[in-house]
Amino acid sequence: MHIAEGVLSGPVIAAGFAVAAVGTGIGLKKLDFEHIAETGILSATFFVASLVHVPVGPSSAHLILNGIIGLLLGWAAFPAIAVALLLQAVFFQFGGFTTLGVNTTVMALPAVLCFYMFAPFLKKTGKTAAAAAFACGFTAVFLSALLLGGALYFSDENFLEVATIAISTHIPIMIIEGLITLFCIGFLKKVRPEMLP
Amino acid sequence: MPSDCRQHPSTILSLEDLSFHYPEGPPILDELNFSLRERDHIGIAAPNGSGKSTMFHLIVGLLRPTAGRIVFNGKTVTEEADFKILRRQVGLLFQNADDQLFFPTVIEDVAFGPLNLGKNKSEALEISYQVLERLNLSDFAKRITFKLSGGEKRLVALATVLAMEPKVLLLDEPTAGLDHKTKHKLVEMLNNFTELSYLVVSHEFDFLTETTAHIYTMENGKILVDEELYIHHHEHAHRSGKQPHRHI
Amino acid sequence: MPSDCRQHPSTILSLEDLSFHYPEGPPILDELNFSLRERDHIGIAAPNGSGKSTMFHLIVGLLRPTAGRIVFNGKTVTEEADFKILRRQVGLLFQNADDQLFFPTVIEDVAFGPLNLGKNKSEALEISYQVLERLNLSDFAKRITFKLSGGEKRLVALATVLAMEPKVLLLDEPTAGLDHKTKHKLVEMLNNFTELSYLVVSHEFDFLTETTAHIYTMENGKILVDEELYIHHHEHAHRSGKQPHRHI
Amino acid sequence: MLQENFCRGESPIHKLSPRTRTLAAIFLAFVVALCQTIPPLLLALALSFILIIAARINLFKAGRRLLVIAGFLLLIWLVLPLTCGGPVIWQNSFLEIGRTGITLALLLTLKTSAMLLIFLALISTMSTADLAHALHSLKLPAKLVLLLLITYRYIFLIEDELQTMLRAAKIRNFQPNTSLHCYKTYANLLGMLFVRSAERAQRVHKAMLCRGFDGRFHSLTEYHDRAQDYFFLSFILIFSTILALSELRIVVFPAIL
Ligand SMILES: Nc1ncnc2c1ncn2[C@@H]1O[C@H](COP(=O)(O)OP(=O)(O)OP(=O)(O)O)[C@@H](O)[C@H]1O
Ligand SMILES: Nc1ncnc2c1ncn2[C@@H]1O[C@H](COP(=O)(O)OP(=O)(O)OP(=O)(O)O)[C@@H](O)[C@H]1O
Ligand SMILES: [Mg+2]
Ligand SMILES: [Mg+2]
Repeated sequence: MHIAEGVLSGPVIAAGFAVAAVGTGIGLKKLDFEHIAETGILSATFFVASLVHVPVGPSSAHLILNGIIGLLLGWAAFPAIAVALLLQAVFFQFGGFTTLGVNTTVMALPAVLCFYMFAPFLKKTGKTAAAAAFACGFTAVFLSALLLGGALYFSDENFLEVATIAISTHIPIMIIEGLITLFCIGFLKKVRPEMLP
Repeated sequence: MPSDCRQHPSTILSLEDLSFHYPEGPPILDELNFSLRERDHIGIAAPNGSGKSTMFHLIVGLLRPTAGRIVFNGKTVTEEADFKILRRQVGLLFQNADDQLFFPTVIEDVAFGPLNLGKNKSEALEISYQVLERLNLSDFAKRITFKLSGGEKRLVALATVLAMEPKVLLLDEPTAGLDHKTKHKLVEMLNNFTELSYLVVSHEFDFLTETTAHIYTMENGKILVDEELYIHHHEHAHRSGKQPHRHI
Repeated sequence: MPSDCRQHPSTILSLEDLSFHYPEGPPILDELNFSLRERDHIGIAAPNGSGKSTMFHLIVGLLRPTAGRIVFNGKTVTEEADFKILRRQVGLLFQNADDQLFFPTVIEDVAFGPLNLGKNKSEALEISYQVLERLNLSDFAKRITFKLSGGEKRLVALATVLAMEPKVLLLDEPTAGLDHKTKHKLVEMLNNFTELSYLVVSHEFDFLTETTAHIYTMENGKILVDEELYIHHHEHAHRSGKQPHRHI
Repeated sequence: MLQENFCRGESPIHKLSPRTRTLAAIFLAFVVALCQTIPPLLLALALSFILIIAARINLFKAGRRLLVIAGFLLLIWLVLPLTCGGPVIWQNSFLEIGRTGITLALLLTLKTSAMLLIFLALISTMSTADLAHALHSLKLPAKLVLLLLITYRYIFLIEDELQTMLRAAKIRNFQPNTSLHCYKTYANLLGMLFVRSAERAQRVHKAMLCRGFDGRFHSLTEYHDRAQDYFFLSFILIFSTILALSELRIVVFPAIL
């Protein structure tokens, strides 16, 4: 999920950088040297995983996975996502320098919020944990879509309809992200529970 | 496509003038010819980068040849739909078992293939348990794939392939990283597969001589079906540093 | 800590009654004893999972023993601070080169160690270029690490270790996945390291006989420093399937 | 397959130091992003073409990169003219096409295209390693630079792992469709990818410890600007000033603009 260069207005660009800078600052501060390699390699994994197309009816969609990033990395999700987005810009011209702040915020802020909202429930058993995992994947994309829509709307009020369309096309993706997060967290719980918060 | 090239009565698979190069790369396979008949057990020993894994991927349609054709059961295989049918009967064991196992438990992983073939859950489970038993792996069903040792992973990967009930096995360096005991287990298993055809790629001549009837090599993108060349190749390896065993 | 156990005048490193198990796991090392003297070139050949890599990780302090001690240059090494000093002189080549090359370009990777040891930029670069030249890798300096072949990665990983100017080398399966040519190159290199001590783990006896003076094995968490046992072990391997070469 | 398609070359752009290019690209991006009128954006688009040609990037390949934004632009062109009002230039009983929407859509099209092409010409013509070092010399925090270098180093390896696993699934007759089985399979594949990455990260961290790593990052790169770098930066500065002046209507171009 990203906004192309040239769409955002000056104030929105500035706000995006402000939030991203604070989040990345906190993330880097919390990132001790024991975890630099881990964060870098997981960031690479998310970059790669987001290249996967999953079928959605007759069409297909990229995975976003910011719910899982939040659960695995906490605040370090900010620098990890910033780095992954910069790489996406270099490799595929998805976004660029001016949108880096907003795009990082759009993806990473929900990731961190979801970490705080849902991580405590993952330790519970059975249905509660499963519901939390689904909700985490779903909510992260939902919040991202809202932020993306907001960034468009506050850039130019004429974007209202475009923003609405952008948000509503993400509804099936929210469900799929919820399912993928649910199964993926289940997998990690079985195989390497120490990765989860 | 009409059945047009059944030269040998029992040929299952044949590669005819098969050529391949990666995009903007040099030729890897160059008008390669080869055929595998029923119950053939064939070994291939060739240096790193000579195109063995590439050939296997071409056979099962994960890569498409730039020229030439693949004939399976007398039919030329060209479309993805044809390859889907082929893949039900030709099982490929990847060079790295880790690439092949991606479910948390062994049984889930083994049942994945049969489920994709349209079996229902209980049928898939039944087949999977049978295969595990055949490979002496019954105790592994509930184990976590990720925590198996290298040798155990190889054996489970083989189980996932066998669960598809293939007629032909393609084994890409099945012994890499295995210790002697596990290797021995694998030799015994292969010697029991009398009803299958298989093609084994390995750097280990001892293993090949114990499991296959013929050993070929690859050079310049071709398979050399010439026993003499095999010996020559091995001598060359000696000159460049590997001494024959001296002990005893 | 006082210098208390310099039994042999030239012993660099000794492991005394070293025991280790992973949390809630079975014992991996069990009162293991071993010592390495200056210019010792020693090989270890033992089955998968016998604890070879674990032992190397214990030596450089990446894991901590549950009992026993590690003595380096006459001093018992216990604290992280001691291990930091030890790691400047004991270079470990990891089992997988991809884990050891974490920078995009070769020269950055090789210079990383010297920079961490407090060298300035130009000193670090000078050392790095020297090491690359010594290994015939000068052309590689600007290459991108992930685009190297498996064998080239191994050699570069070795360069990163040598750039720290160690006195002892620990090599964990340095030949895995290498073809004969690269293996031969490695043999030559090791034979030139007369001034260093090294300990090599490998499944390949030929490689070990060409690069080391003694070959030991591991069993039940101990190193068996008994030449007889080594031969016995190898014979056993033969019985279980690996025939001696028969050709010529 | 991940590829850095444009990063090798002998063009005048490739010969500039990465730091110069990065500085110029960031500066230009912000100047262009803030333009709100058509004339300066036409100038910016012209500049982007000049840079693409100077970087000797195949125009067809550059055009294909523009497809990245095609979907978004299509949406803009479909929606904005119908919803933004302004003087009506065409209508029937259902629809009204307004001038404001057309202008806005045109503005966005010019701006996104120009910015994408400038980025392509200046940034995608260097390896990400160079970009990381350039950003370091422009005072990006060292920890973030180290993170960028490590991430870049491992994406290729991990992509390879993922591709191989996807192939392995295909071999076993896995067919992606909209079903729970399909999503579960993808989730397992990704879970395995994460697990392996975490294991790898542990080993990499250990390897870094063995090389004396203590959290500080020392960059090797030093930049020595040459005449061409100063010349290029001055050119960009002057050009940006002209853009700003025309945006503020202090410099007015002929009426067709
Ligand atoms: N995806 C790819 N893109 C470009 N070149 C490739 C790719 N995969 C492999 N190659 C190249 O093709 C050649 C053949 O590779 P292949 O993996 O088939 O060799 P192999 O015989 O299996 O070697 P090994 O014994 O090391 O497994 C090699 O030179 C390799 O570098
Ligand atoms: N992180 C870990 N946690 C728990 N057990 C482990 C861990 N790492 C290794 N082991 C176990 O410890 C034992 C010794 O492992 P080690 O890697 O030292 O063996 P090795 O002799 O190097 O084997 P190989 O020849 O396969 O490299 C194995 O049984 C392995 O399963
Ligand atoms: Mg291969
Ligand atoms: Mg080991």
